[in-house]
Amino acid sequence: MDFTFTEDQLSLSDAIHKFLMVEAAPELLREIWETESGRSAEMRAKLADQGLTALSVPEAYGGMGLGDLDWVLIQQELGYYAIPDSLTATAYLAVYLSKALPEDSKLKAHWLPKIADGSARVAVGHPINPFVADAANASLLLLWHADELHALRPEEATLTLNASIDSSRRLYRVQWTPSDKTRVCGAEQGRELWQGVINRAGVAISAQLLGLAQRMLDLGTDYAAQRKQFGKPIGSFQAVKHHLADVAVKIEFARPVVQRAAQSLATGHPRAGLHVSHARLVAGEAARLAARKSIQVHGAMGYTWEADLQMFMKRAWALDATWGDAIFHKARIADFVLAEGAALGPAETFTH
Amino acid sequence: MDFTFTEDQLSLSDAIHKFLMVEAAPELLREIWETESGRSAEMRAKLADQGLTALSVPEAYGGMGLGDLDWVLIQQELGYYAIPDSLTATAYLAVYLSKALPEDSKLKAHWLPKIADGSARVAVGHPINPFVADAANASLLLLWHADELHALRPEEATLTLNASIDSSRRLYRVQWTPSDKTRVCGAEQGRELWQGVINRAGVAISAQLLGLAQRMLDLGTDYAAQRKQFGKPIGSFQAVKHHLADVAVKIEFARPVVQRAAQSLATGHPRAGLHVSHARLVAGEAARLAARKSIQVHGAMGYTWEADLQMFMKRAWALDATWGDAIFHKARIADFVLAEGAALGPAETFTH
Amino acid sequence: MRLEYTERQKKFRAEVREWMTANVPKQALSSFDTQEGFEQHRAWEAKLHEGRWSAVTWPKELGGRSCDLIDWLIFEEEYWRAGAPLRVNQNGVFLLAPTLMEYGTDEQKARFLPRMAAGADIWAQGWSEPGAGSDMAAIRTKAILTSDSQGDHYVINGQKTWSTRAVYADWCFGLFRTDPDSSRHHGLTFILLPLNLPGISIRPIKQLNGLPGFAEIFFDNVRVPVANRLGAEGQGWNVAMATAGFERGLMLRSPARFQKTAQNLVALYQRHREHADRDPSIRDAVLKSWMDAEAYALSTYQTASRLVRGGHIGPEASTNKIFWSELDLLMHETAMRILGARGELMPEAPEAAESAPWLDGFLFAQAGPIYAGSNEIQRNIIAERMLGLPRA
Amino acid sequence: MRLEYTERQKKFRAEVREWMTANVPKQALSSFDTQEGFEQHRAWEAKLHEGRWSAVTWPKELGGRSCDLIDWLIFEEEYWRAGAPLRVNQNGVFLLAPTLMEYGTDEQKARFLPRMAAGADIWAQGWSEPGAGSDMAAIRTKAILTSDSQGDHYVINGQKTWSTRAVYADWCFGLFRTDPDSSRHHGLTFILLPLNLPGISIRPIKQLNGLPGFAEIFFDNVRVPVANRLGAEGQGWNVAMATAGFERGLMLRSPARFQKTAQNLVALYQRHREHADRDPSIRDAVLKSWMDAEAYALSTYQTASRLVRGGHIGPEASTNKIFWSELDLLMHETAMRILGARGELMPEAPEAAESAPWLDGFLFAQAGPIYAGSNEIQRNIIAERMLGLPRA
Repeated sequence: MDFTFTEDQLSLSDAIHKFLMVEAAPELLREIWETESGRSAEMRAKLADQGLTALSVPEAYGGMGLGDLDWVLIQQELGYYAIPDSLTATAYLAVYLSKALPEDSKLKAHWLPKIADGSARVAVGHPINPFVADAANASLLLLWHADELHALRPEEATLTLNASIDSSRRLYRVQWTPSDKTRVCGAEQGRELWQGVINRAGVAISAQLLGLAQRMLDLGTDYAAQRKQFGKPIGSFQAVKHHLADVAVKIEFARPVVQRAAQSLATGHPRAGLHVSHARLVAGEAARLAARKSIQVHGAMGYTWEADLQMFMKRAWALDATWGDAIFHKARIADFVLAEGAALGPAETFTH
Repeated sequence: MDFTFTEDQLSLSDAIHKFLMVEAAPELLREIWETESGRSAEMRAKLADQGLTALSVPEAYGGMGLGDLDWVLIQQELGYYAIPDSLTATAYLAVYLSKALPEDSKLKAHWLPKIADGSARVAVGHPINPFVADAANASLLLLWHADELHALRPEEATLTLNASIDSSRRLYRVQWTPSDKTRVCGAEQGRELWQGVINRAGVAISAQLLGLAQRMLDLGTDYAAQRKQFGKPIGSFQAVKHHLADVAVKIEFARPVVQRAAQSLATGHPRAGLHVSHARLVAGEAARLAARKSIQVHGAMGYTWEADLQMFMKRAWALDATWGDAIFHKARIADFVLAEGAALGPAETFTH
Repeated sequence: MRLEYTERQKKFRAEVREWMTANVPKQALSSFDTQEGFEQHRAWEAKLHEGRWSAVTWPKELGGRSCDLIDWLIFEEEYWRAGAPLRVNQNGVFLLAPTLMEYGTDEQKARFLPRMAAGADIWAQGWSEPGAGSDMAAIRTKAILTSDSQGDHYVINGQKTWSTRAVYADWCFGLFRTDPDSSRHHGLTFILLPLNLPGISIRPIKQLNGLPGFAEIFFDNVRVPVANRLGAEGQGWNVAMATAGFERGLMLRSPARFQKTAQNLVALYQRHREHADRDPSIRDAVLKSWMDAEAYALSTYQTASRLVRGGHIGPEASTNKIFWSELDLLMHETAMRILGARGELMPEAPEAAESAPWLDGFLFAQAGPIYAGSNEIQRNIIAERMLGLPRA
Repeated sequence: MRLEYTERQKKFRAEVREWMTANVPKQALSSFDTQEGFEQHRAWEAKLHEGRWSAVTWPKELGGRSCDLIDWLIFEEEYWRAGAPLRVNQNGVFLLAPTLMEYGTDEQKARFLPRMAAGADIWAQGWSEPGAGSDMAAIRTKAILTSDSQGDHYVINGQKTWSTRAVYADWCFGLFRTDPDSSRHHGLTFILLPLNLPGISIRPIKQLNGLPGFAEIFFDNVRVPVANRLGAEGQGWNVAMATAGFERGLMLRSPARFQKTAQNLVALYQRHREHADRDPSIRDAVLKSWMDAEAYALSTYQTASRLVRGGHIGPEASTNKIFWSELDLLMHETAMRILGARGELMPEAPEAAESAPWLDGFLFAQAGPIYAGSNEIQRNIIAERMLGLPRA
């Protein structure tokens, strides 16, 4: 029993943190949000340079062969900096799907190296989401159909933009016709694979929400320490302090839940789905509270487009409802807790 | 449209407020709580002197002939002073039941004058409550059976004490055998009567909870203004101020709901039951919040038997669950709001 | 107590309902934070004025109907029930006008009120400054009384911010420091001025939704005739407090608005009930929303009844602000939770028809606990003035 | 990261489980706030000691098992799983002992720890004073170092209050002002003393449930040998802070306790589900209770893992106190809501079997956000020390 990360894991995420602090300043985010695609080739190249596109691609395909647990710390950083890139869908979800395919799969041989070197963008679509993020901008679409996995080029589908308040993603309604040509994997294997995608997306989102919550807390804290009213920093007023302390409490108790969910995926824990839903709920709550309290501390400034806070709030609100909204995840909790003979109570936290 | 009380109504409740301030000090409550019956003949005599036992007894039977709306202000005062007396069951609920009986009813002729002059105590039992409060101490029991109304003497039933944390009421499990002799009114009339009792008990409890909430707020405020920590009154700390301000907000918005429910009963509004359940929920919430915040402001002192606060908290917690707990009342709200074609929205607040 | 409407009140309601049914635009107007939408809303104000509905609580001779507060509540209920547009001249009709009626000269009333009622002048407010938000007494923008050949006038220099409607509005009212040696609440004067004066420049501030709902106003030697002063020189704080009282208290937020939202929320929940019921907190929040909107209406009717009988609003008005702003957040957050992954769609998205009004309301609800005196300030007021706790 | 137990840990768990199954009293003990219950609990401590379970984290030579924190968590899980009694010597074993081990002399350790482990000495704490609650540095009770023919000793005068367990306990530890000219955190000394010394009088304080869970201790020229001082003269604040840190942080509240309550709450809900589901907020609170208890366990395992690897607890320990105290309130409030009209029954009521433990826990939960540093103080600590916001 050891609930700590390795030195390697910590120093990788620390390096990414420091890198993004320089390379993903809010001014740059604003610029990328304003572009038509919402994507930046420069940003993508830098992420690839850092090895992030290759993180979980097997070494045989030019990657680093790391896993779910490595990703979770990275995802916290991607959230903290609200990185506008389809990195998670491409380098985490699509890689997870591709890895499961047979060694002779063309998809695997063709795309994994391109993902690893940063040259491919993949969009992943499942009916749990009404829209597919960044479909128009993708080199490849991996889509669900009747539990099967299909692969096609964006040009083979009809894409209708449905703009989001979170400009770091472009959402599309995707209409397409499944065929033998597009099918990559049948329903039997696909069923489990898609569950794996939902859960991995869930952990990635939870970790990003944690990072976003921390960022909004930091923005609120900085603002409160500087902004003066009635002759002193508003951060010296107890009401402001307690608003921010409440956020810190939420984050503190969401973090281990999220990190455990990642480990459950990494080890194939039979209750991984439960752990992911728990993570989604607490991380979402932390992010929503951080948004609410941070805007409150910012006062009218927080309600503007000019304050950086707005980008992080919008990203948090939007992200929290994708790959299963809170209702979906609450229902998964209920299904477990209220089942007859559920393994509840002390001594059951780490049982199988 | 006029949502105000008359001068007469206000000055009566004001007089009762001033009277109880002198006659129902916390030290006296403690003494009465310690007695075996939990009742005081002196207290009862004083309440009768003030006309409270006669309040809604018809003038023909020696009473004042007042109604539901007059009671609601009085009930707030009874709550504020946590009066340990079966006044509500006797002088409000039992009177309501008796008044509905035919003019030649023995019950009516015999008991209404005794209620008016303060010499009778009546306990009222309905299966919505598992226990009957103050049954052993009553001169008369009015009990539900299959929607009928039955009247009997306590000696005709087997009473088992189930002590409550709220020592201002003594609860009994009542076992008895209904018979033609005990039946006072059949199911047809009884059904509506018992609904009327539940709703009147509901308004009385709501108003008492409002009074209790206000008392707990006042106790917390007084304590916070006097108690010093870190060299100043704790009431000057923003966290303490905001705790108490939150209670004030809850009370402020519960009061009109409770008072409207009383008026709906007085005028026989077809949605009176809905209004009562709304009142129960908001008044219960105000009282529970007041208890929580007041004990928090009191610090360790609030956790003691010595601080007066405990009596008001216990009374509030207990009362809030009688004559239908919050679950029962929430369900009545849901039945209305979620019904097809429900009259919701602006312009419907005072429709029928 | 009588919780039924009189025959006169019922007739009044019927009259409002009839007019609204006939006149409320079938198509929603564009946001008044766009130039196009602003003019649409100005036209709607003129239309309201034609029907004598633009300022029902004003005296008849000023274009109103001398409605008492109960009538006003009835009017608002019918207004929201009909789905009529937001009021672009709220700053003028609801906030400035009562102050003008109390402190204005006859000339000022005649000059400003009729045009305000007709939508000819739309008003912005100018309270806050960069260093004076919640702490409004920290105002520094100077208006120095000067005499020259053109008569007495103020010369204004400085900056206002968070000025709602100022991007497109015609006039602005606000507090200015006329005694440069004064501090805090002293030496302030209430001044009205057109926003097209030389020396004024306006920088729109974009809100969360990307539209410029407020602005910074820069004053560079702006000359304003002394006739534009409301109330006495140096008495601005008292004059303004009357307005702020209206803003905090009863007038700003009629219950009908929240009851309409609660009703819409119930309908949204019913449409998505199968999904939503998998998380029991949704249903509970829907029920609470209806109950709280109803409680807010009851409280407002009770306060209005008291005022009609000659009562006054005290510090308990601060409880209103807290209650409605938290209710508004609850309702919009609940709606967003029901909408799930569709909630994030921008109004222009093809599939946003159901969700876009909720997203817009959700963003706006974020401002509720902040503006018109933050909820922290309101809680201080409740604790100190209503409960009597000591100041820090 | 490895979230599975080692074989050794599994064997340890099995050993605890076996012993608890064999030894946990079938019948619940009386409350340790009664004389009878106190002695029952003392006997239980002795029994635990026999099995070498009374202080598993202590070194083996002192009667412990040198368990690390993970073992301790396993022990606690099995302890609560088995429904074993509350620990009457918690003040001693969990709060004082770590401080004694760090600051005590060898003589002191030998003198106090074995008797503590055996339940021979039950300890009370003496932090608060009438004017020093949340503001502990305001302590005024004096302990003046004096020399006479019987050697060096302190003469103590003053009063302690909120001293938990003091009504029946044998010993007490606390902070006293040894430098009468000092103020605040300076000039305080940590002293251990038996409660039967001449000059000590104890006034029980009844709690909400009517039992004397704490007491006032009055000191009238009480002589305490200087050998009873823990740490250096005047260094009491630092010594005490170590203890307070344990109290606030990891040690006071093991997650197993809350997980057991959450499990019981789910069972209570299941028994009353038909009624409870009419109010959807109940079900939601039940689910949240389980999730939060689980989150608290995960957080504790993570902290324990970090400490096992040599890490330290910082101001984030203040988040623990807030989290578990609010969770405990939520769970007990929810249970009371489910129990409805039966919730109010006193333990002695014939029909109180199901509800009485919940009422008792509900009353106790009220103290959670107050004691061991109120939650307001904890939020200040988080804001100032964890987030770095300026002090008022």
